[in-house]
Amino acid sequence: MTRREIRIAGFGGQGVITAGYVLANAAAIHDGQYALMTQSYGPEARGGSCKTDVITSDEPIDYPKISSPDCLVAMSIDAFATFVDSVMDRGVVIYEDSLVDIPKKGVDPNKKYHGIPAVATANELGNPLAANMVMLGAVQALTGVVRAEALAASISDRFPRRKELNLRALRRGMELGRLQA
Amino acid sequence: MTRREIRIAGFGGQGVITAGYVLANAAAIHDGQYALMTQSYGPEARGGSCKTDVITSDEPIDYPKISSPDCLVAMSIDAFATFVDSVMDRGVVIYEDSLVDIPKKGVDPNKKYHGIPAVATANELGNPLAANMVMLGAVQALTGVVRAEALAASISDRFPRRKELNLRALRRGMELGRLQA
Amino acid sequence: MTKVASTLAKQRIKLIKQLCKGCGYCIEFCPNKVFEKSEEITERGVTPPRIKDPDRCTLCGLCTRLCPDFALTIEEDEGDG
Amino acid sequence: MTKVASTLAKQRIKLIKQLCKGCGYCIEFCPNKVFEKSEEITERGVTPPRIKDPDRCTLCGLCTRLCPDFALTIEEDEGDG
Amino acid sequence: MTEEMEHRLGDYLRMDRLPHIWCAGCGLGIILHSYVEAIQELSMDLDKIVTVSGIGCAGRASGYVNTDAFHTTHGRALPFATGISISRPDLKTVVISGDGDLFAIGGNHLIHAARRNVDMLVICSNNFNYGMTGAQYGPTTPPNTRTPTSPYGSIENPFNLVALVASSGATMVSRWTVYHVYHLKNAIKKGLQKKGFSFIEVISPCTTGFGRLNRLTPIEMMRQLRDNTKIKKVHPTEATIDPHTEIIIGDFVDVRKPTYGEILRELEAKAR
Amino acid sequence: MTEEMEHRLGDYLRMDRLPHIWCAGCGLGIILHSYVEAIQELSMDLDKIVTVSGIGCAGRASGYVNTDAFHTTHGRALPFATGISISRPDLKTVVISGDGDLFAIGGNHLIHAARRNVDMLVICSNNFNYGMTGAQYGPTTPPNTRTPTSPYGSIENPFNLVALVASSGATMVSRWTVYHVYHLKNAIKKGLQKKGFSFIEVISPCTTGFGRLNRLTPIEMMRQLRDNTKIKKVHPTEATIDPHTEIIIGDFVDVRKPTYGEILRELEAKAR
Amino acid sequence: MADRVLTGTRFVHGDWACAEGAISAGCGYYAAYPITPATEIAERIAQRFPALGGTFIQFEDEIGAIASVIGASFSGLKAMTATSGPGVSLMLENIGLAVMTEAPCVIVNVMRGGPSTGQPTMGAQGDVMQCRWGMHGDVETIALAPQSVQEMYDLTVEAFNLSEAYRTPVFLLSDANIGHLYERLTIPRDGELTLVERKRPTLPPIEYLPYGADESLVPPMASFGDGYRFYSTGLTHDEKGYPDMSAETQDRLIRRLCDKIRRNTDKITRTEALMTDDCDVLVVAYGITARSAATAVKQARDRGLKAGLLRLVSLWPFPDKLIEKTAEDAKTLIVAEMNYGQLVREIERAVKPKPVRFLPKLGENPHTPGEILEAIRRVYA
Amino acid sequence: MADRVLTGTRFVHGDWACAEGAISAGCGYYAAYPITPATEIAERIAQRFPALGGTFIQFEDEIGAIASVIGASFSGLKAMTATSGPGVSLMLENIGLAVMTEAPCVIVNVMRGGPSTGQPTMGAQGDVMQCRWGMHGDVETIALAPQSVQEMYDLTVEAFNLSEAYRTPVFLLSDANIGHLYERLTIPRDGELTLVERKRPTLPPIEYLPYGADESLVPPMASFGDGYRFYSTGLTHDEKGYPDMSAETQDRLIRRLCDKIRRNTDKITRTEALMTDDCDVLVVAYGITARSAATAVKQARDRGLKAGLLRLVSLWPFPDKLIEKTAEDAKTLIVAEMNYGQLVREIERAVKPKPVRFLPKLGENPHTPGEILEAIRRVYA
Ligand SMILES: Cc1ncc(C[n+]2csc(CCOP(=O)(O)OP(=O)(O)O)c2C)c(N)n1
Ligand SMILES: Cc1ncc(C[n+]2csc(CCOP(=O)(O)OP(=O)(O)O)c2C)c(N)n1
Ligand code: SF4
Ligand code: SF4
Ligand code: SF4
Ligand code: SF4
Repeated sequence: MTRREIRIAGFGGQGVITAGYVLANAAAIHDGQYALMTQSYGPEARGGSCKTDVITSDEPIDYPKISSPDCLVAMSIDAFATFVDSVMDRGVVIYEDSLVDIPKKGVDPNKKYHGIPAVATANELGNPLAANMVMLGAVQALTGVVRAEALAASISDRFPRRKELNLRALRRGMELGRLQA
Repeated sequence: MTRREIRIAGFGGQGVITAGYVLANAAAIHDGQYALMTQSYGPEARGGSCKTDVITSDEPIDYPKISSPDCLVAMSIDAFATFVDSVMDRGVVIYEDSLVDIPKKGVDPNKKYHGIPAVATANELGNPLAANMVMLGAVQALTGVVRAEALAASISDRFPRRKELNLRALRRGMELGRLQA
Repeated sequence: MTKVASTLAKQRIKLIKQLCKGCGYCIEFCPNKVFEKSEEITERGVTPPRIKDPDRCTLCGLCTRLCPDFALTIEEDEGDG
Repeated sequence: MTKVASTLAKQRIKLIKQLCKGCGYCIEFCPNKVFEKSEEITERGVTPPRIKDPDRCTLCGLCTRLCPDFALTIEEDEGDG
Repeated sequence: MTEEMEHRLGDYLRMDRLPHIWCAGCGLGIILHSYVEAIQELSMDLDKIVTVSGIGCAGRASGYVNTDAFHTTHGRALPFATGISISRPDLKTVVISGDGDLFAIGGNHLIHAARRNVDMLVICSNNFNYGMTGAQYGPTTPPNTRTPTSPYGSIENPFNLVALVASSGATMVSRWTVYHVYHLKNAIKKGLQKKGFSFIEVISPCTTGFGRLNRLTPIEMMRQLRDNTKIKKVHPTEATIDPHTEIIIGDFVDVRKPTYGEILRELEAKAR
Repeated sequence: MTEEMEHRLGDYLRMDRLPHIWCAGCGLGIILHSYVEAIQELSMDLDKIVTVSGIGCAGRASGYVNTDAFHTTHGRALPFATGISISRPDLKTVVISGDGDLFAIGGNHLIHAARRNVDMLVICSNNFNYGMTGAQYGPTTPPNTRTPTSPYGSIENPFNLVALVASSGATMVSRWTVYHVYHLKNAIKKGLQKKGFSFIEVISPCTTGFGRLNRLTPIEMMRQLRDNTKIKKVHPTEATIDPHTEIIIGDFVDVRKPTYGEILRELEAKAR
Repeated sequence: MADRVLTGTRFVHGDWACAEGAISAGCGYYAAYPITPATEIAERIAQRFPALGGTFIQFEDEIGAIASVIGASFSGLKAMTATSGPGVSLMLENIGLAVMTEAPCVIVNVMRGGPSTGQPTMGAQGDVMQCRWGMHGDVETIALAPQSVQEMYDLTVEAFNLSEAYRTPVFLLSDANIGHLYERLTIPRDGELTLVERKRPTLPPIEYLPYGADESLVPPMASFGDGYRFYSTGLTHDEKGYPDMSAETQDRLIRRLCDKIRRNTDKITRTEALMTDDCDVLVVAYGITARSAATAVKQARDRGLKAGLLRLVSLWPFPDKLIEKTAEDAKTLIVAEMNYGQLVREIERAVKPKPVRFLPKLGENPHTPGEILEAIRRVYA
Repeated sequence: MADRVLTGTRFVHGDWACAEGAISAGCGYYAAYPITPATEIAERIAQRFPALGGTFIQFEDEIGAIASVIGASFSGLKAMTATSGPGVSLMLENIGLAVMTEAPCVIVNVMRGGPSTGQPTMGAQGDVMQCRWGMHGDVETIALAPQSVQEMYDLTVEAFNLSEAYRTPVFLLSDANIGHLYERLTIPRDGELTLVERKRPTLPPIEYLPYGADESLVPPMASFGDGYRFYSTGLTHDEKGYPDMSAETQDRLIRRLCDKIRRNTDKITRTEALMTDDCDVLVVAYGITARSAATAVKQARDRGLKAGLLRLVSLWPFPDKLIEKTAEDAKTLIVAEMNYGQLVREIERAVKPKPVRFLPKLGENPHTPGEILEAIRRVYA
């Protein structure tokens, strides 16, 4: 079995759920894998914490929940703090680099940490909302969970009108990821 | 077991239910018997056919329904026609005498028929609504299901203010009944 | 009803006794006092009206509409046709 | 709070940053423009206001009432007491 | 009643179900008469009318009409009728039900159906009590009335039904009584032809309920409807109602607004 | 928030539950603030107030107030509160809930509680949609609004809440907005002291729902409440409301009628 | 002030007895919406309450009635509503609220023929599963089934006692056959009745946990206005009463709510056994049906057939163990219900693989003793 | 006109798939009131219906929604509503009306944590008994439990088919875990779907008996406006549809209504068996839980433990015989449900005295495969 579990977490408004959708859709529709995605919100009505879990596999996926992700994408301090311990041994932790003090919080030598300046990169590209796609690029580069082409196709599905920007963000993310691979 | 089953039937407004109550209350409260009473109405909202069933016994009464009454009191043609066949062999059928053609409708030699001019008697007493008590008097005289004193006490319970008239009607009914006993 | 329609056919008020519940509205509200109380008690225990004075009926139809039981209706009078 | 109450105790506007959700109402609606946007992002991912000009505050209390998060309150100023 | 019986309205009624279950003198039979006569006079196609009721004495009305008809649960005639009206605009949807059914348990559906201006005619029998369950007080009972559940007199303020319905958005609002048979029939005819949420309150004697409680004979109740009523063209909020003194009756509202169904079809046309 | 935190309103709020769950800029926090400040200014005994809500974002309000408080089912705050109000007239019963809770699923209880003049204060947050479930349209949504369940624009006519409540019999009826914090607080103070069914509609921005659907920032929504409102003393039916053009606000009704509880006590006195 | 407890013997109907049972039990709040065959309970209450200071209100519907009953219960009153199947169906969401927030209250269902409007004036036992399973989510309920007018009184008192003891809604499951039946009722002297009052908090308000329970699993209950300033919600909540969406809290809460009833099944259960000690055929019945069954069993014994009757006085929580034990030596069970197969499923579950024969009865009347006797006979055939 | 059937493969959530399933099945009327986690079904329908000529209406509450669905069903349309536990609780009275008047319709319950408001955004399987027993009176219902996004589509189509075939409301019992789950969905080509249409009257209107059924027990159904001028009532009624309060009519009607489902249990029942042929331990599960159970059973086999899984795709009518037969050679059964003990009671009844171990799970998440594996292991311990 090649079950891979990726958790993306942050605040509402950061595009967390969209990132999860693009990733899972890429695997399920454009990469010949099985995939599923779940999401959950904090107690706040809107705009509080939120997270999405993506599972990919070569085989049909039975149990749909994640307990120890292979990869955590943390887009907020809160998300990092809440979930970093759940990441499995030798798992990958990708976090928003501007949250500088993150690595200080209990670095576990069994996990690989990658700070990605997703917000800054997205800002450079002219849209801070594209930080999520930067992150996805990094995930692709650092985990290989889906093929890059599948991700690109998935972005076209999800953003039929604004795909260029998002594709650029994805590519920049992949570059950033590869630098740390 | 001394289970006795009495069915009183007629139209709404004839005091059928009241008669049932007075009879059953007499047995249960003033005659040391067990007794119960049930009632039912036709499909009409109000004012259609109605009937009440009274059961008396020396012992606690389990099954509360009547299938073949020992005694039927029919205050309307309809009631007579509907229920006369249900009366058990050697049962007593007491009917409003002014419904003259009743005995013609299939007289069964195994039953005893008693036409009682209850309405006329009540009219004589000055209140047509007392016909039901005339009937009860006849029931007492013809079946002895409760003691006369118990019936009188029950009438006092039920009509604290108009008891005189009703007691008179009861007594007249008993006289009429005794004449046919 | 199998008869050939005739111009002589006359309309008249008709009481369908099986439907009457004896409310007395027809007696009370007929502007021409066509009805009166009867002594009859039907099998259903009600006292229907009696058409006292059919000739005073102007066929206004008020009674048919005020009768809550559809017991009054204006029909072709076959007997007198 | 253990201090003896002093007539010198001065009231001032206070921001409880943990409660702020960064809606910006205080900045927009303070009649005296006491607040401004900050650059800060809190742990909860919001940008709270900065009290730019506390001395312009007339203690009218509008911001405390318009703040949907109970994040602004007028308190005894202990530091300057 | 035997099926062969001839009757002027025989085509419009389920003659095999007569006599109906209502008490002697109950106004519901008169409402039913007015309704079927209105259909007859308009020569409407009986196949294209659906008559819906809730539960109660009034709710039995649908069972006597020779149209498609449905006897729903207590209070739910209006949403049921909404389901018909908006999915089958080719049919005329008519609700006949009681004041308790429509304004006690069903009150919310009423104000919302009126708000949406769902195309239907609602004929509400107001007999000032819950007839079917034995004359308990309800949202139309005059204050201080003694009923089985208000043995010391009711302590509630009644609704003014026409005011409430009008303020919720109904496009036709009338009040008549079963004594006013011609007005009533005309109002029903108007309602049958109207597009939009139309509401006719019909004051109707509950002879064994409200009548007996108030020691009134059926004839006395009808006389009250004749003597205590005043036909007036007023704003529905001014159409006051007290069965013992004065009841304002008349046609109070008649306006035209697009119905829910009409706007829905427009939207569908756009969406295609 | 830690329990030790000092706050001017610390005694009136469950500080251990802050920050509350509402979105940034949501008007509900302002309503809550006005409510507890009104209690504070009246020096009311917190032990003698019960705060009741239904379900929805607004329905969460009761959970932050440091009085006895109850979070009922969706739409049922009013009958629940009626149970308190008439059995415990020594307590002040206050309902805080949303327009959907009170006027969609709960509409019937509202008109009946108003009709009975049950002694309670109802504070209704009107944010023009169902916030909690994700900004679907409801009985207050302006026509043509696009929402998740009206993607081509809503085809329903909204209620005018103050008109409906007034015509049902409420003895105090006001409409304010969360921008008008002083008026709002005063209205609440009046309502807290009033004997009878009192109703305050509070126009409140749902920033992530109605706001985002209309592409308005929280600040823009508040500006609309400042710029599009007009304080007028009119009959509630004339208190028109369109968030995008003009909203009439003010205190519309204030009369005194015996409450349900008062009449009940009288009847009890007689019965004894 | 009028007499609360109308000590004495009278000939009355079941609904009347139920109303007096409520009054004797100390019911201070009654809200309902009229419905056949339960309306007479409201009518009696409306007559009696004003002079006693109790609050009677007729609501616009059953949903309002039950919601207000919960409000009154939290206001410190013993509270009740009465209705029939259609009304219970409407109340279920809020009965769930009463379960979740632990509001003691009594819900009387005078059953009539269903489904839907069905046979409004006629008796049935078709809502027996509904009062256990009608609410969404996991709940345990208590239900009592009177068989006589006297029990309409006695078990109404008992229903209040159980609801206060366990802080939970309790159903009195009667039917039109009993509600409208007239029989002798004896009301004991005031003071002779055992009345249970809810457990009140003993800690000062600041330490009070509205949903913190000791090993009884039943938390003490403060009332509105007592100064405890508690918060209560139908959402999943912690001991403080605050919403808490964690799985752990849900798990702890639901287990406690259900277990406080389940663990006390033996204490709550009431049954009556008639010649069950040596029976081959065990008849199980409840409510009005049990009266026919009693006659049938006696008649069977007269004919030398070893029949016995287990009458269930309480139906829920279902007494699996007790049934199993009572049926131990029986060869066959016969279950007679005025429905098309409800509690019989629970009995089957309890006693399988022992054969269980089901005797349905639909329409107005309970089984005749003859019908049950015939079924007993057939076991031997 | 827009495409009705959106043939193709997409990555979507369960609620979306359900809405498309309804559209593919020919649903022409949808009424609902928003509620988490079912609202997204309405949102998708609202998006899609206008161009297809379907009627979507958002009601003032769930009671109105279901009443209107019945009205639309009798107007000749395939009709549906979707809600969650609290909404179903409110709908029950009128679902009873649909049963009694035999209105085909589909009721989707995307379950969430209960009782009461509970855990509104989280999955659960707590309403399984409710959809069978929640209505007053005797009814039989049909319920299907999807385990995946694909099945949200497939079983919605199936639900419509069953409801039209048997003239009865059919429940689709999903939960938040599936409704909000995103997975691959493949919609077949239009015309590849088997769709069942209701049986229409063949007799002329004058001879039509709206409630007269042949041996199928399912009467042909005319629609409003077809010229049949039928009358229908929630009261007990005869073949003509007319109210008839006699015990005989009630008996005949209730038996027919229940038997038309009961007798077809074998035809209606859908299950999936995984390695049940030779198993010692038979795990029974449904919905999302069955997915964990499948993993657990495979893991058990990997470890040499002879486990098998019986997945119930349809829950009601309950397939006693099939369960008994499947469990024949098993020594122990394990039932895993996201509740505190519901369908397990039915399974116990079916297989007793065979031991049944119950694995409850309360709170957001389904059982982990590990939890079920552990239970399997313990059977051997
Ligand atoms: C859910 C439910 N609650 C209560 C009832 C009992 N019930 C039947 S009719 C009725 C009231 C009828 O009053 P109204 O609508 O005014 O009609 P009327 O009988 O006076 O014509 C009631 C309360 C019911 N059938 N269903
Ligand atoms: C019986 C029931 N139906 C539906 C819901 C779902 N629901 C929760 S809150 C809500 C609407 C809230 O709208 P509103 O009252 O306006 O409050 P807001 O969230 O906008 O403050 C709905 C439909 C529910 N909880 N219970
Ligand atoms: S109005 Fe009709 S029902 Fe009344 S008495 Fe006259 S005929 Fe009979
Ligand atoms: S008003 Fe309050 S929440 Fe909004 S920015 Fe200012 S302090 Fe923060
Ligand atoms: S009870 Fe009243 S409303 Fe019902 S049929 Fe009789 S008179 Fe009419
Ligand atoms: S969704 Fe709307 S109403 Fe709810 S908390 Fe957010 S802004 Fe407020």
